[in-house]
Amino acid sequence: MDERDWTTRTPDPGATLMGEGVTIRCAAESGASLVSGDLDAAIASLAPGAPMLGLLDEVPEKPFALRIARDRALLCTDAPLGQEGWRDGFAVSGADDLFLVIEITGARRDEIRSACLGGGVGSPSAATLFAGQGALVATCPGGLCVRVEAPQAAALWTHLDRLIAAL
Amino acid sequence: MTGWRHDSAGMVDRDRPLSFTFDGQPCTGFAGDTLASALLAGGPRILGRSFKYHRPRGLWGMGGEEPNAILDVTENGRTLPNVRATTMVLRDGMALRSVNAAPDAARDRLGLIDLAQRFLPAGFYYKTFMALGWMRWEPMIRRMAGLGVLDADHHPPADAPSMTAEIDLLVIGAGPAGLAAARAAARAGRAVWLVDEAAEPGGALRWRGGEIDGAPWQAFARDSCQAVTAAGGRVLTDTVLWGAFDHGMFAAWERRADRPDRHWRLRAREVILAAGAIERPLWFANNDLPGVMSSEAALHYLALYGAVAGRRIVIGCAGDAPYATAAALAAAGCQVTLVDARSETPPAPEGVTLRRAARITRAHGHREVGAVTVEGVHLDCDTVLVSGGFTPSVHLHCQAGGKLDFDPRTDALIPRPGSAPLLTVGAACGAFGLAAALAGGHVAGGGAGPAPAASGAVWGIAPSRPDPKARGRVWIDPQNDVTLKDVKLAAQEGYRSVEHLKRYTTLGMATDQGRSANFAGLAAMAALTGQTIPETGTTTYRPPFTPVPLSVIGGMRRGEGFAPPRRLRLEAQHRALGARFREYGGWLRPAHYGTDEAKAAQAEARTARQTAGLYDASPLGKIEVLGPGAAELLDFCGYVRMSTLKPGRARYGFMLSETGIVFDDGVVLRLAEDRFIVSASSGHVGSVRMILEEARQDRFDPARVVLHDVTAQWTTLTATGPASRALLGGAGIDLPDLPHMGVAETRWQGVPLRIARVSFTGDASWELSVPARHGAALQAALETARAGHGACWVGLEAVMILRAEKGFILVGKDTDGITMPQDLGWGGPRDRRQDEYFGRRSLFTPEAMRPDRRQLVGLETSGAPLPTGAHVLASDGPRRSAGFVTSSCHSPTLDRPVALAMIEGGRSRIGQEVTVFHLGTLSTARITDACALDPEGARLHG
Amino acid sequence: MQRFSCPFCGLRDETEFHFAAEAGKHRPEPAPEVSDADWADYLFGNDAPRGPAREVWVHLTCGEFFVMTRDTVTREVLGSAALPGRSQ
Amino acid sequence: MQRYSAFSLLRHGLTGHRGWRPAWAKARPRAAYDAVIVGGGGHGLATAYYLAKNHGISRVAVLEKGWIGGGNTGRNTTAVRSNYFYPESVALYDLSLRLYERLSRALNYNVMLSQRGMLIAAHTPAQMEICARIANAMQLNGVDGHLMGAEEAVRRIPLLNQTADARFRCLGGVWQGRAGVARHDAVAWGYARAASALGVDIIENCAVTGLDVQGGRICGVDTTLGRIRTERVGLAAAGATPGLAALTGVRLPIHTYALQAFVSEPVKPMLDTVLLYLGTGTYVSQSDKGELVIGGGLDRVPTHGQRGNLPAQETVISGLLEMFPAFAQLKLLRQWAGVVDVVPDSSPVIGPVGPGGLYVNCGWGTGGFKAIPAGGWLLAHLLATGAHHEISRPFDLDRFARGRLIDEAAGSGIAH
Repeated sequence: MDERDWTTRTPDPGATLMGEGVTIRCAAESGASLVSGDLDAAIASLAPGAPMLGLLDEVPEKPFALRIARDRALLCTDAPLGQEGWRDGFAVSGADDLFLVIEITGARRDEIRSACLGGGVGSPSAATLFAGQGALVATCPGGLCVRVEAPQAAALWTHLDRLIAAL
Repeated sequence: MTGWRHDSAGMVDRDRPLSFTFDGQPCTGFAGDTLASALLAGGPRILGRSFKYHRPRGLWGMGGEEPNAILDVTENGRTLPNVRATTMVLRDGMALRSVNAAPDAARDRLGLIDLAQRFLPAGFYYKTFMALGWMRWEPMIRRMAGLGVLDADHHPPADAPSMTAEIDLLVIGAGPAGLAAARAAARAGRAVWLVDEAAEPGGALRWRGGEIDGAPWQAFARDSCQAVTAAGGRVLTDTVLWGAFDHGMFAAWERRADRPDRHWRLRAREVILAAGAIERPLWFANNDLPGVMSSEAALHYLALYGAVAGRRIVIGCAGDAPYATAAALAAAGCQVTLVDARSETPPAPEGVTLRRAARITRAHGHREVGAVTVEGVHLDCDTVLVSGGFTPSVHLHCQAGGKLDFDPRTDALIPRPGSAPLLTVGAACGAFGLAAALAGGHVAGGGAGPAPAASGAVWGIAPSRPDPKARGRVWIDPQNDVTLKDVKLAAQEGYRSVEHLKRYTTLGMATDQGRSANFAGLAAMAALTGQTIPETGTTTYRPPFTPVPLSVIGGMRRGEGFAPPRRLRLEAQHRALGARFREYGGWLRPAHYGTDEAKAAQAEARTARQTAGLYDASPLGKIEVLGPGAAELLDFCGYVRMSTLKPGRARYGFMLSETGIVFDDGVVLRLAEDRFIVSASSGHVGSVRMILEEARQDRFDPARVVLHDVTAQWTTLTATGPASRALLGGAGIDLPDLPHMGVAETRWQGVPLRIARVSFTGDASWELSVPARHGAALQAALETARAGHGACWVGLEAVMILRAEKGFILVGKDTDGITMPQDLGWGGPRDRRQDEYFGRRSLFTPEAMRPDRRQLVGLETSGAPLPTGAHVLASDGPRRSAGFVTSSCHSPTLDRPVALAMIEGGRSRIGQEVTVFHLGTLSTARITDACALDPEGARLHG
Repeated sequence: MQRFSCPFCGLRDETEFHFAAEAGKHRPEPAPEVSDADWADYLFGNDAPRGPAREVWVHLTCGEFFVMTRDTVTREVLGSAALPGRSQ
Repeated sequence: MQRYSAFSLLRHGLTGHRGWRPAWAKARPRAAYDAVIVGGGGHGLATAYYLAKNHGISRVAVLEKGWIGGGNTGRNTTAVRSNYFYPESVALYDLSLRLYERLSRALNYNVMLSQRGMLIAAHTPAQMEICARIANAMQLNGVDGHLMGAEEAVRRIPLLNQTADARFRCLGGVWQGRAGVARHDAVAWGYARAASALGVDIIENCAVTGLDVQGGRICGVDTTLGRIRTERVGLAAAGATPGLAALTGVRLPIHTYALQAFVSEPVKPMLDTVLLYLGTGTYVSQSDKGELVIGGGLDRVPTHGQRGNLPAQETVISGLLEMFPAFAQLKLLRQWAGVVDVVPDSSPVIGPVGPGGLYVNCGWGTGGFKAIPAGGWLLAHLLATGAHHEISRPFDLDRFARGRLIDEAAGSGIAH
């Protein structure tokens, strides 16, 4: 081999990292869709009443939508929606497997947050850089809930593992 | 050994002696010592050698301003170079080595250089070493320069987290002014972060002591810190604020004993700077001798560590500050003579001989100080303490954009109020003395009621400046060996701007950042040129305030965490099949299966042509373009029109940059009238999406077309080769009747399955995409069917062979920053399209019209494949390059080498022989069409 | 670490943004009627002003293109505005 | 000009160095000059020197708004090299390197040219192929390019991170033995001293406020020290050039960015070459004083402020430590930024612009220091003759309208 061996791996759903005052868990998304365009119409049609959440907003029971941009959001549902394509004024694409969900809980979660997140509290968009990776970041009971695109999950997971040891 | 340990003073733990060595000699200290305090109390006086003249150097200061006591420290077999003895805690078993000295600080052989000092003035190297060429001399000079020695085997871990905090009030410095500010603000309910570089709050109170509000200062400090914590703030000790950056950000380095250091990015609504001041030396002949020390530092060592600098001590000063030092040393049993340049002074402390209106003009001694001349009188002594006033620590104020004013009262440059977005208080703005510091801090912190009370007036100070007429060698910068004569020479030769002075003499460029040298250099230049201090100006203050470990700035990015590539969902499955991975376009992908790369790639490519090959194409971009405006957007952004594509079909095309250069290539699938998928190449997905986004938002109606990058939603596995259809059938996949470039959305075992008949190999190929959670099942089904059809998994190296045989390009490998579509044989849209599209106009510049542009062709040779990167020589005129080989390999199917090349006017030269140049050797090749295999495309339909 | 304001997301770290171009350029069209010089000026000509500058930026995490006014010397951000026609 | 030599140093040493005269005269502006050069950095000073030396035109003023050599000349990582891909670039940078090789003697000022060699290090087979393309291009263009293997790279640079944990193991790369470093300040001072001795006026603390144009030709320069008549003006002011050109209504294809450089605390010699890592984009050498001199990518926010920012620092420094984990023992001593004038193809703009008699030498971006002698040589040629030297012709502003960009990064995949 001319190049390096790669020892880190993408976490499987259910994987956990434990550290002093921090527990980190990886989960799969139950169901998620990217919706764009007229978001009000999309929510009304696909998941009536689902709240639209921004950065570090607290997530309720599903369904809810994590705002990504002015006219784009990730609608998180209990199961895949499957209604893909252009509808009247909005578009839907299946994204059930686009992200892995990483939940960070425990007394020292704020230190993890401080080590991974720049500023931006109160932003209407949940999309931000988290430890240098693009992610959707919200608050879940007892901690942070971070959605990272699956191909980058290995990098974030490994970083969090090293971070727990270094904090 | 002149320094000694007082029986009771200080706070070291006398029950815990620690042993260490200095230059191999055993020494002892106590728990609680710094390296500097232990060496002062029980070590040798010569701790190192100066940079240029190799003069003996001893301890000068007590913190980051220390220019001399720089040591290599070995602990547990690992060495850390250039450790400042004043800021490192002593641990048992440490081995300290002086730097820049051989064999050791006491006996440095290069000390002889000092004898030639008269021939080595500032910048002497600009005037000589030219005759034989600098390279002749450089190795010798390099060996003599440098301080410590890097430990090649010591790789400190990349473990410093980078933390971000947004805070209400940041107070920098926990001396009396900072404590008072923090306490006042915290009491008003504000969340304050109080940051100090020392291990404990208190600043100069820690060695000067004092009563505040009628109680010992410790109570005040404790109370202030408690108030901060109670109000939701934080006290960070051992933390150096090392830089002020744009938009109000401060960077801080937090040192931690048993855990990795941390790097803080702090942003505060309000900032109070209470960074104190640093004592200046005095400028007399031989003021660099070991045993000449900062007066304040001597008090610091006595009060905190019981380390006493000497026994017969002369203190030179022109201000009130050293009177406390004199008193404390006299009380500790030293014989102390205070030499004050002022004629009106405070009374002599008890037991101290005071000489008014007197100055030290020369220090005497060979290797360390043994006497001084004071107004022509010879005074024997073993230690000289000096205090030439104080330089306020205005660095962060200036880094934040602040300006300075000259304050004649303190003879110092102090922050101009309002010129930077922070408030400076205490000694950092020239308020010397406890009561003044407390009052300033209290007001700055918004304190209600009276400030904390303390006795003591503001310190009197009379200006001390280097005297340009002084005789002898007077040091301005002791580490870099810049003397007053060097400043004079710089002025004489015209290097008068402070920046020229700094660069010509190296003044202030040592590892103490010029803390104690800069003001003196500036003052000397001002005196020499007849200018005022403000006219002379200062050099620019830039981070870092104190040298910061590179490991702290570098943070945790290292190894796999450095620019981590994207990972496949099926990585484990590929590994189980023996895949070896390599990075391609930001993704980690199987390069080949098995250990022998060259053999494996050839075998995989051969099998894929003979029967079938399977590969993981998941990184291929999948940007969905949705909405009634989708076709219009793609037509504008693409070189090949997509609005004419029928749903259920795919088309190959390019995306250009506005400069007409081929930016990406790939297939666009049309799933419905208002739904397309752009298969950007794996490394370009993000940038292609941004080109589409910009056009969507800036040119079109964003309500009529939207973009979803769902690349990672899907796992895509491709089957290629004559047996691929049968293989897929064997895996239980019902293949619809699809023509080449047909697309179908179907289901497999109840799971959505998208099938696209697009080919990157020239053989019939089936791209199968399923939601990623079902990828493993699809992979397992294919793997089960694989052996029965004689198929194999192929890595990217084999795919590269397959596409090279067909003349299919890889953008960025076969193209470069001047390649336009017509160079690739795709002139059609350029010639025919009448509508506007991205990059269009650039395809018609004079340069774009030239017939001799480099064009994509094939090269045929016998024997070994041509080296990729070899050049093709122009056929006439002087020897020059007419192009180069961009891809090359042995084709196992054709059993001969194939190569792609970009050659000037290549397509009109097909059939011609050319000369190929590679690292001095020449060979010949014949220009062919880029496609070497199945030019009719019969295999596509197989 | 500078901080820029996305007209939709608000204040974010500079690492989330990418500079696109100086603002105020209009793409000359149609191509056959555009001179080489005008096209080159559109592609490459800049003012590179000292002081206030209007620039097109993109907020990478949300994909919004917008116009930011900044002082190129002090680096103070003077304002951010959505592209015309973009609304909440 | 007072001669500098070991002998003169000895002689002056005996008299306390009281005999050394100013290196260059502190001039006040005269009413008129044959040519005025705006910008007292390396390029401007070299232009003045070569105008006097090569063309016999010494009624020349160099106007510097601050102190000479205080811009990018004094704010770079001092590398000199000609390891380029396109023949046009090689011709330009190798002219410069050849002039550097004679510079100390020509100027009688030691610029400390240290031709210790430079490696552009590759980490993947694909990058090695690009390196082969560059090495071949260099050889065909008559420059000492060598395709170096991993073994030789490690032999020359033993501290390279070649462990199993290295993100970017070095497979080798392009080596140029004649590349190296020089002392940046000395280049500015040496040219200033030699030009001054030939009669050039070097005027510091003199900012240009206007360019006078009459009948489509330059006829003078307005400055903070008054008006100067001249019919030929050369602009060599890096990031300030767009603003100066704009005084005559000329728009240049330039963005200005901050480029940072870093210096570590000094240690004894442990790195003997200049190294650029393709994987990290960080480049590094060790100065004669023992400090690591470190550089990397731009701060990608257009600016005229000479300040660095943290994100780029973190990128460059983490890149350095990835290359050399042992360097994590060292501390950052200094850090600074220059305002660099970046052209879309990262090649300079040399030639006439706008009114007759106005010429620019700008757009050097991150690589201006190595080009100082050539930049001066070519701008002097333009000012003296009114026509391009054959080496500067391809770098004329007209290449943008012609569509003939000289884009090294795109041509070779390697950003310089």
